[in-house]
Amino acid sequence: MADKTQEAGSFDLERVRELIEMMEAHGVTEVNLRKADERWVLRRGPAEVINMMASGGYAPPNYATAPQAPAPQAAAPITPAVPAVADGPVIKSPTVGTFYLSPTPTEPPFVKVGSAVKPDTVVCLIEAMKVFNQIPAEISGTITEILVNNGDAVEYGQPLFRVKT
Amino acid sequence: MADKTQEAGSFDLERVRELIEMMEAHGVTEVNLRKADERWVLRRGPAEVINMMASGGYAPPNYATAPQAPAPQAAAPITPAVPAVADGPVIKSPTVGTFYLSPTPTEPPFVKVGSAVKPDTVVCLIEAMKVFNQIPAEISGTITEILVNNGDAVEYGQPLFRVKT
Amino acid sequence: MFSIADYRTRTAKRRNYKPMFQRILIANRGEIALRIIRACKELGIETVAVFSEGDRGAHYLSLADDAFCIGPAAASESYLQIKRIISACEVSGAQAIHPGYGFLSENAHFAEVCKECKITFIGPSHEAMARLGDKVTARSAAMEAKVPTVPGTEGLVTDDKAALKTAKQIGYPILIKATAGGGGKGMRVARDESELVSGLKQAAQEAEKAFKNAGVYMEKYVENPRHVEVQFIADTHGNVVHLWERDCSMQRKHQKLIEESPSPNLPKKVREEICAAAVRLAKAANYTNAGTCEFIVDKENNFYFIEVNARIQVEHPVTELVTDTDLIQAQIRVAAGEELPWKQKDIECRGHAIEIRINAEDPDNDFRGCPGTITKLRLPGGPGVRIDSHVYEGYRIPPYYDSMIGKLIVHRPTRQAAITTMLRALDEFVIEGVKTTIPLAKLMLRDANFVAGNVHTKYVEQTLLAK
Amino acid sequence: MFSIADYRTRTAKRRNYKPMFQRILIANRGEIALRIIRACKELGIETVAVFSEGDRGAHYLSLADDAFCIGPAAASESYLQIKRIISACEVSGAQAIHPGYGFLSENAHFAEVCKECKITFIGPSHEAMARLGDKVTARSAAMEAKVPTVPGTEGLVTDDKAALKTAKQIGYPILIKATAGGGGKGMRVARDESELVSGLKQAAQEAEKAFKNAGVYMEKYVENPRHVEVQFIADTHGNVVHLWERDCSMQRKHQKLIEESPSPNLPKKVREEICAAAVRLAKAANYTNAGTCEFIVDKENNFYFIEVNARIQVEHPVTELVTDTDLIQAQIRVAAGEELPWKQKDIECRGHAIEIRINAEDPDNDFRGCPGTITKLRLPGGPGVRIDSHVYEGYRIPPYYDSMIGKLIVHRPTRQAAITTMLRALDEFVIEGVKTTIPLAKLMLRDANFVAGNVHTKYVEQTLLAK
Repeated sequence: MADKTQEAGSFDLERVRELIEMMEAHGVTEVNLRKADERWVLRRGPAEVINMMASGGYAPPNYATAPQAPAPQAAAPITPAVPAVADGPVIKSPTVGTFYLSPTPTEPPFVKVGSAVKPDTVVCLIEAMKVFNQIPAEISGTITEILVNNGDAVEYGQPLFRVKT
Repeated sequence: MADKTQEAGSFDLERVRELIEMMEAHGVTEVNLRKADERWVLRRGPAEVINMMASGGYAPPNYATAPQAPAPQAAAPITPAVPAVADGPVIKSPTVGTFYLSPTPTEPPFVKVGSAVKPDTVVCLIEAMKVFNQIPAEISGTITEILVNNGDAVEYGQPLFRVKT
Repeated sequence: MFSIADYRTRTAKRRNYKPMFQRILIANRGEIALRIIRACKELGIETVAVFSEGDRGAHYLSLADDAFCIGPAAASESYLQIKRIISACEVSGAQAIHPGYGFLSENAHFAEVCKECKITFIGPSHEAMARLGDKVTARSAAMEAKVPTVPGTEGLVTDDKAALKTAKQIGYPILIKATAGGGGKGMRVARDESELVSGLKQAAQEAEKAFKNAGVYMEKYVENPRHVEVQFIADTHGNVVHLWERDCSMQRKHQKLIEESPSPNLPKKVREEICAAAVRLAKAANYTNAGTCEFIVDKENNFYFIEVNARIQVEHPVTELVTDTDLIQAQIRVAAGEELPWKQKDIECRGHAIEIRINAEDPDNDFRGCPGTITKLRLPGGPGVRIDSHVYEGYRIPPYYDSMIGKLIVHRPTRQAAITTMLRALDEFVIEGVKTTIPLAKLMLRDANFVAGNVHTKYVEQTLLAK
Repeated sequence: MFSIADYRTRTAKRRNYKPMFQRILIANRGEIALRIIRACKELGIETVAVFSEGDRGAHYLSLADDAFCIGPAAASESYLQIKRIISACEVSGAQAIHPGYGFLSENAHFAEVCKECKITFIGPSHEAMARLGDKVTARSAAMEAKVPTVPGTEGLVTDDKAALKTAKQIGYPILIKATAGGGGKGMRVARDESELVSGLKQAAQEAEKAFKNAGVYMEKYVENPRHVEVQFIADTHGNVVHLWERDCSMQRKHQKLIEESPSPNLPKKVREEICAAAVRLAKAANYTNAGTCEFIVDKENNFYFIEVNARIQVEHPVTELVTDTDLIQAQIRVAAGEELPWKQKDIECRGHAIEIRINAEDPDNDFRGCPGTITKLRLPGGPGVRIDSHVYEGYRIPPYYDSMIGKLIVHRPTRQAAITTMLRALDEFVIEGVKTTIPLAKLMLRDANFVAGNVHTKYVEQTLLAK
């Protein structure tokens, strides 16, 4: 097969694989071979190093993981659900207070799933210090999910609605 | 196979492997070879990384560095020189005490660099609790280096002589 | 509009509370937030933490029973946001707020808002705070209470002309201070008329920027004084006790570096007089809860009233150690209406305590703040050592707030033993990833003049760091 | 052969020493090695650590001025190697050895070897240790000193026949104990003759294995007693003082889990009597340095002498906290020939101290040891909390030694407050990577009978863990 691929003027992936396995087995991070018009460059870093880089931050590589570790745990109980932040735009709470979907308990809610909103559409009330603040959507789109329940306490930056734009 | 691949105008991975093993054995991190139009560059991970892996142990990956980190530092003042351990066999101290190269200050030393030793050859005295213990080589070979000075305090397991077998 | 009552159910819990609080909101961050959480846990009170996005994920937040994000990292948008903090208190059902030190702790308006919202502010009444928290009115209060004060202007400086006139009467050097100030902000020393004019301008600008209050006043500048302050606490039943004094003469740019109790070389008679003076002032001002009366003491042990800190202070642990008390717990009890747990005669001062503030600052680069991640931490321990700190290996020090990452406090039978233990503890203290003031601390504790108790508030800058 | 003098220069430093030591070798590991390093640093004494390959790289070793590896991980090949330890002492120029607890601390032969080598053993003379360290001779010493003892055999058990006869006189249940024992090894309770015969055999085997001394003796088994022990210290000038008592009734398989001082519910009169008895015994035995006299106390507060621990103990910090003393420093001072720094009247017992041993054991799996790496550590702190521990985040607990990784000690004005603070501290204590006894500690501290001080040495096994 080797010859065949050589003739084909293409690369012998089997031998590249062999080289990579060699690098891995011996903790080699770079191989750069040149001969005539042929050149191979292979680079790798030990898994740990790659992780470190990934989770980089300011911390020096060999500690990069430690600083990250506590955060998620400690934050868990007090961080708004991460997935919400993850998929698509959300309307976040601009303050701390009590979340209300309707102007009064007896009236219909400002918005429902499926409601179209414009930036100035009022989507809910947040009561803080006996004052009911009308919260505008600030984006245009369609409400796809309501992330908190009527009467819930919400904190600053907490996602309230998910919106499809 | 070597020749064949040479003819094939490609690289001799066997010789690359040989080179890599050489690098690993001696803790070499980079090799940069050039000849005519041929050039080889090989790099291996930073020593720390290799050490980490080597001494990895029970620690989960994201903490692998932390447990190790203190060790080198804390151990530094009290650990026998690492290189000594690294290359080739050494004769280690079987106890704690004071190291003496000669039976008395006025007599010639038991061994010098270049001396041939057999397992039962006395290579030094270690004085502990006023008792002078004769220390046998316990291996055969030639003394290539004396790693402590006459009159030094030596600890258990401390390399005393390097030997070429 | 419509009836608010419809929606009031969830805060009912807060309304009908029993004598002692069930829930307290902590309007602060870092080590003092943790200190208050500890006190509440020991009193069986639930805690509500509030935090900025800059502190999200800090371990101490997980020790609170509840935690609310109240804004972005900037303090002005979070820890100083009265509305959001009150709202967090209401939605979390907390009945009281402990403000810690700094931030809103001496903001009389905040204390007043708490009262209006039927939330107990754990500190003095807003009236007492307004009177004693403001340096000018505090000064006249001190005079009425026969507490010696530094000669100076009766009120705020209005114009340069009047200022120059007064200065001539008092005599130079003159100290210019911001009426709303603290921590040295808005302070200037003027040794002649030209310095006075420029100093007044700079101080006013600095004060406006720092406290949104440009009011400044002047007083005689007592050269090379010691800083001695008296801890006191008052309940709502008219009982006031002092917990002896602290000496904080080791300062750099008006920032305390070492605090200790008792004050070295202060005669027993003077200690008793200065403590009695503080109690007189607290009673006269109808003060409640914990406070500190700050004095400067000259070479002849004359003491002059400087100001009242109407809050708990960073250095409260040294007093707790020598008097075997828990000041944060006491603050909470008296705020809940309980009587003080002690009479004056119960407050003995035993042994000697010293506190070192560990700041993430670079002593080799003009003490520039050193935010970053703590990559390695080995805390000291063993006999006589107390640590109040919220940091840990892997903690990232946010760049938005003050640089103090913890306090190392020791308590031993004698001052000499305390110094020895502190040096031992500092030698054990390993912190990597950020620069800290630990090297300066060692330098200070080994300094012959400090050991002899022969220092003043300018000693560190003029002598120690000048070396 | 030739003159040793040729080679003696390097040990000269050790020979011509001043009254106080310049260098002390610490023949121990872990938290107690660190504790001794701390005491030496505060006395201005250099330290020499010795360590096995199992402890290489531990942080506390870097706090010593010098450190020597003395053998492989197995204690028998390192921390119990008298020759290597003495040799390390000689080559390092140390003038004294502190043995800590366990290992060689109660080995009279080691103390004797030190003396022969002109090294000061920081502990009692080998004669006093031999007499009081051995339970049988200690017992007769106690009788001579009019210290009440539990009725039992006068000497070692020779043959089963004699043993059965004596047992009949004493009356069952009978407790079989190893004469060289400690920590419950070689102990058996026999409730009838058959149990006695088998128990004697097992105890002897266990003792031989653990202490290379198969000698066992018998005594009346006092059912459900409290464990009360008295800390005392004697100088070489005939002064002996006690530092009040500790209660260690919370045990599991004779291993102490909680130690506190003072002992709850022990009448003042009994406290004074039991402490006086300990001092009588120490004086009678011509004892020097620190020691502990252990008693069992029955429901009627009758106390019986059990044994003397001729060394410092794990739980010494609770005594240090209530008496405001430093026992390790005092040990070193009296070993150097100084007089005791206190008279008996100086030793007041103030407030209440509790110690929890944190062991790397799995409470859910019969307390199996849990060696491994500490992947996350958040130590408690703040008021009233003392931590004596050598571990840190990333520390790998070696599997070769006992499982204790630290001690959490609190000191508060009252027992109730101490329990509250301890629970608060335990709630803050985060340790990941290994299982620990922290959950058991919380269970014990919340237990109504413990809180009421209504427990005995079998309570944890028979009631708490049986629940």
